[in-house]
Amino acid sequence: MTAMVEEAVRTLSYREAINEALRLEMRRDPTVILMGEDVTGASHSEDESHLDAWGGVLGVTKGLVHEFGRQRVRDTPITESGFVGAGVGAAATGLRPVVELMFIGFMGVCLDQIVNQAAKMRYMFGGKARIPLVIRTMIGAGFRAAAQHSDSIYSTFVHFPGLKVVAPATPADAKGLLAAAIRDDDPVIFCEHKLLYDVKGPVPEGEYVIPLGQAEIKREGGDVTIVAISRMVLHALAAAERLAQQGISAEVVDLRSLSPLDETTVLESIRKTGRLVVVDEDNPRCSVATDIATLAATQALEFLNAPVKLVTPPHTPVPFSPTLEDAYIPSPERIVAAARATLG
Amino acid sequence: MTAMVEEAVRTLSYREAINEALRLEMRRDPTVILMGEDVTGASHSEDESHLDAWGGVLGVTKGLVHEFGRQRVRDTPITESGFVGAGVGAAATGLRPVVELMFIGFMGVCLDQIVNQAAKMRYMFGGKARIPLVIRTMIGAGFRAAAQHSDSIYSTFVHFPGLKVVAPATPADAKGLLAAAIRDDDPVIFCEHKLLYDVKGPVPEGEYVIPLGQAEIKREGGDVTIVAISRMVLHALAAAERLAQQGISAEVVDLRSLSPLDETTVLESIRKTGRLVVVDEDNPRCSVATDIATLAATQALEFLNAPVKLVTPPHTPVPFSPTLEDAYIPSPERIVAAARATLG
Amino acid sequence: MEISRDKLLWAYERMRLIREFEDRLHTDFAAGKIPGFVHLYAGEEAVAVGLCAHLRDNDFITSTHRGHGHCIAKGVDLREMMAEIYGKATGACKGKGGSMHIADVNKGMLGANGIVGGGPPLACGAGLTAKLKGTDQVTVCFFGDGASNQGTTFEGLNLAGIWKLPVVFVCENNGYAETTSPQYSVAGQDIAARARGFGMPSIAIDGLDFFAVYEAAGEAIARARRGEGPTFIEAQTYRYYGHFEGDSVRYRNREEEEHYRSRDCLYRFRQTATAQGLLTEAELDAIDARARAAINEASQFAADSPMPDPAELLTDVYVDYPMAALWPFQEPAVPVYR
Amino acid sequence: MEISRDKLLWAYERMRLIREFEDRLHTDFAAGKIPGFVHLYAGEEAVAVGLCAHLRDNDFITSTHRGHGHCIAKGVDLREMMAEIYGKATGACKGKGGSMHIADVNKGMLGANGIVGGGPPLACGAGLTAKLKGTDQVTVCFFGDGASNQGTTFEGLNLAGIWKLPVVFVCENNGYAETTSPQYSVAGQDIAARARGFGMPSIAIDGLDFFAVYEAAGEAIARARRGEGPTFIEAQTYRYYGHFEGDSVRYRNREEEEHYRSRDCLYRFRQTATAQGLLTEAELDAIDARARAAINEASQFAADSPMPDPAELLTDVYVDYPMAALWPFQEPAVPVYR
Ligand SMILES: Cc1ncc(C[n+]2csc(CCOP(=O)(O)OP(=O)(O)O)c2C)c(N)n1
Ligand SMILES: Cc1ncc(C[n+]2csc(CCOP(=O)(O)OP(=O)(O)O)c2C)c(N)n1
Ligand SMILES: [Mg+2]
Ligand SMILES: [Mg+2]
Repeated sequence: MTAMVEEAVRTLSYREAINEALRLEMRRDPTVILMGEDVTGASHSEDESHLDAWGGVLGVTKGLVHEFGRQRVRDTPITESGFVGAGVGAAATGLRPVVELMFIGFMGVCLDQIVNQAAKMRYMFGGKARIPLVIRTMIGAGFRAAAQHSDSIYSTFVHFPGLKVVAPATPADAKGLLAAAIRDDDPVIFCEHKLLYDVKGPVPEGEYVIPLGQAEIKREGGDVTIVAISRMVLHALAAAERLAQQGISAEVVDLRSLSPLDETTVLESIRKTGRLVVVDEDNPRCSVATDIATLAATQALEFLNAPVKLVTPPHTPVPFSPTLEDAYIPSPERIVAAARATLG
Repeated sequence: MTAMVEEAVRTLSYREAINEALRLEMRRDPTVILMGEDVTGASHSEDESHLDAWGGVLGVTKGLVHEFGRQRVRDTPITESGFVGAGVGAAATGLRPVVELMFIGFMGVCLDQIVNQAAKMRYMFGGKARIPLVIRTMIGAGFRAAAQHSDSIYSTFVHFPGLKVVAPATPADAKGLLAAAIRDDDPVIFCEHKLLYDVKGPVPEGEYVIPLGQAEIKREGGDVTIVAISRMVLHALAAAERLAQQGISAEVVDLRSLSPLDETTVLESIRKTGRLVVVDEDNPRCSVATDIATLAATQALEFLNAPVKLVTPPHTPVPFSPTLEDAYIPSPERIVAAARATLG
Repeated sequence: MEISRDKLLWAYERMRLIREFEDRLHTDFAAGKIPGFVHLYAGEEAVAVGLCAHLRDNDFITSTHRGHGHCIAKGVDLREMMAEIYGKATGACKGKGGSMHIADVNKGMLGANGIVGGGPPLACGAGLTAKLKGTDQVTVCFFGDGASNQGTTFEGLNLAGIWKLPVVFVCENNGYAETTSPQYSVAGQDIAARARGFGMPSIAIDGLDFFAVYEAAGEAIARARRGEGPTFIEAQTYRYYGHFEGDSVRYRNREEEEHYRSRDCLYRFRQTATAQGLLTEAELDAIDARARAAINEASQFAADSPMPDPAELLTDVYVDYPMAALWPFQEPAVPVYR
Repeated sequence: MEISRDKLLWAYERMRLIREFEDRLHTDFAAGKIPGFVHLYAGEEAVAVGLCAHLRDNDFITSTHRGHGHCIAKGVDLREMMAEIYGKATGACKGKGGSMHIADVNKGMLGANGIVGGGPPLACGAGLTAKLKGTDQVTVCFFGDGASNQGTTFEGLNLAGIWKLPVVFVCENNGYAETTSPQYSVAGQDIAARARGFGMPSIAIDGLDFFAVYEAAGEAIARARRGEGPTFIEAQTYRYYGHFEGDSVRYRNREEEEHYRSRDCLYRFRQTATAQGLLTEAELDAIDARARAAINEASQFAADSPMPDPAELLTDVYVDYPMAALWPFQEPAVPVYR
């Protein structure tokens, strides 16, 4: 754990932590604006009681319009290419837009503006552009929201040079990383796990910034390294707890930043424990999980005492039915089994 | 080499081989149709001399309209979501559309119809749909076409369950795999490397089908396994030739099918040689290259005698200037160096 | 437009079934019995039924996240629908799709769709199939006022226009996309007029009036069947419940809701049909009772059905794919269910 | 609309520079000196120049794959442009972008764009910046007849409409998208009319007539500057060369080409300006000579410039990113150039 997290004095939910980061950054910098579908709600209405009718589909941006008004907290039509692209254009010309792409599974209706415009402009223009854009988006299964609203697919963004990708697991990380993302001069995809919104944790007051690109060891251990992302960090910690009861000391590395990747922290842990389990809720092929396994295979091979284990969902869409979805999501049990398997 | 390739009696270019596969499949099955921008050309004109004015931007579909007419070889407006989605809808209702997405880098303007509709329909519908759709698309750098027209990004499609992805390296494979893709009842992304169009090779006459999901050992060897994709197979073969002169026997595995992946062939080769180099022209993060390295780390670790080596482009967009682009593309030299490095 | 007694009875029954179905889900959701996002169609029944009244079994429809009404109007099995929404193995999609993805391709129902604007391109594809096969099948593409702003919708209009596809576009303008009114989101504020720019006939109609919908739909579908190309219908309607279940609906007023409820499509149908002596109160009451019983039965069927076997997780992804590749990088290949 | 002598001289010079620039590239491409896809703007000069004549340095434009004319009209340095197209280190984008991605954000030129329809959303963003910062900056969004069918274009029109953004949409209808005519691809066949459906003023003009463009542009840009929202202009024009260099142009007839060449925008400008006594032949001839010299000089500059250092491959991807992560999974971290 970092010293800063330990200093925390109060508890917020992940949702509240994100809301707080948005509020503080908007106060700090008048060029920060928010855009997305129903981020306030009822923008057509002059009836006061309708103001902030939603504050985001799951309430994350609630209250901000009262402080910053409808110009800066801006509802959009359902036209993701249009408003995500407008975010890119606004970022290129002097604003710092935070655009909400409601679910990451909607990337398909606006991907070009993200991967061909935002991500490539600086390079194509020989360094003569800055795109300080943040795209907030929900990831994750477990909401019984079926195949088109449950993807994690951040790997797709990680694949594209020019983007940064962040996926916090705790309220404190959510606050600190979102502040960093907003202040960053590159486009950042900020992935919020919808099943974490109600999870609480200590969050520092006031301005709090966690540099992008730093993994965090969420639990130290010496027998096996478990690298995890977003909600899977909680499953990894639960698994580590059970492993501890079985006399196995697992180290849990929370990647936090998927691009850039903190290779050093991951490699140091692998070199220490000699065993690697990767837990990722995203689709298994061409994923951050395979990146981590590749790090081990290319740069820590001689330290590995056992085959690497991946704990991921299957190569299937996310199913709707609770029994299927529960079997889909990597469970603490599967993590325990994988960790034990690396110990022979 | 497969026996079938050896039987070949004539030489075609990769472009001609693809054209022949399309022609034969369209003859064989009247439900096969082609759609895309300027796949014939000048569809507004009744002037005979304008017919087939282009036959595709690089001439791949040239001539087909003469045999099959403008209903089945259909020019589209520039509206990729519209016509790719129409391909999905047509596939779900009884046609076998072959849709051309001119460059894979245009996926961003139509990804939803591919990954959220075509790829997921069968699963979401509990198996009650078949989507026999082929999307032909151009990949690859080296054409001096800059960042938005030079992507390889097939990894993005591999990432999505429900899609199959194919990337042939030779004219014969192009013909055989395209025929298989068209006959397949699942959506298949067929990746054509634009720098291969003029490369010639033996191609069997008549109907010729290579099952999807089978890698091919393009050169046998015992010291190191080089896994490569599409044009990189040619670079790998060139490297193997040089390595042979240096007394190193390299085995070159052409994946051909990226999803499903032929794990068996890859693993057998790794287990035989104990050394692995992966050559991929796609972006390095979350890629097929990391999948192959992961295969080794998870299922052949005890056979590995040296760290796995990846030979990929950097994590940058594709640059325009020839000097930069040449430095970008994995070269035979880099493959040789990587293979030698695995031998210590 | 002429309408037979049988068709009238059918239409009223379908509308009533939809209403009962949705009301039941509303109650069940509130009771915590249904997981996920559930978008109810109650209030909009006249649109789906007025359109589908002209469709044959082998005609196609594309739908939206708010798809139950379209399914019922097109003849998808009620029990399978209910079971699907409950995530049961007996569901229309074996429990894999849920409320937002109910489909029955054999019935020409090409799927509810979780992606706003996902349907129009698909509808063009179904239209293309009919055109190239030389059949007279028609495709009806349902979508919302919110979806009318999505680029894919415009692309669909354009494709159908230039290729003269047998597609009828039906914009269900229920006044809201989540909380957002088309007054805010639609530049020009006239959805039907925008479609006219694509060179197709386009009208705005009272979507609460079954007879108005039936008439406009009849013309549009006949035109499509004759091979004369697409038509656009903006059906002005209203949804009674929130955007999805759980929505506290803080973006509209009680008066507005009451205004629309007082023009309820079922009520008006009854008024018109009985006033004109087309149907009797008794006949309609009998349908109401039958509908209620059908929904009870569907509900019971869903409740009694088993959950899917976890092994079903790995089926139906592809027609053909190596089993081991469905859970890659695992040793043994498929760790949990095999 | 009033136009000053200075503006007239400026406009003619810009148009001539574009023509000379493009003609030079045409020759150089044929000689094998230029790599890649090169789309020439020759023939369409009056559109870019007629619009940009009203723009200030801090106004914005978005452009297309056929972007040289827009760049020159907006004041991007000719030498840097030429060097960029040759892939030289001294290029506007250090050789990383090439013809399809020339940009100069400091000049308000937000980039040529390899994606058809890529520009309209970006233009809305630039418009939003101006609106929220309270400046009177205007953004002009250029795109083609082909792009007018892309969903992103419609989405841009809608956003600009509802938010009253200071954006002028300019559809350069040059009769073709590659080989495809809007007669085939545009449902309704009236691009300007489609835009009207989004509630904005929209006109079709003769894009070969500089004065017509100048006038329409002046009104539209003034309207945007006053905060009254977007305008749509369909400028009917023609491209002289193929879609890209190397295109054998088998999809149109010689007569058609000659018809348009006989209405050449530079020629007509000359006619009008001298007939009305606004400028003299001598003045115009001097500009022609100066333009030719400027292009010669730019060309020489490009020829003399060095290619980029291969190490440049790894710069300008991000403002800030760990160097080792730019070539991941390598040991040593960056194998070739470090
Ligand atoms: C591409 C996409 N963007 C956003 C959403 C989230 N969303 C679901 S329904 C909805 C509103 C749709 O409004 P409308 O089209 O009017 O249909 P209605 O809900 O009123 O029936 C939104 C924004 C989505 N599912 N897909
Ligand atoms: C999204 C996308 N689809 C297709 C292409 C290929 N393409 C490049 S230019 C072009 C034609 C564009 O036509 P138009 O918009 O009329 O512009 P013009 O070339 O006539 O200036 C096409 C199809 C592309 N670059 N991007
Ligand atoms: Mg609505
Ligand atoms: Mg054009």
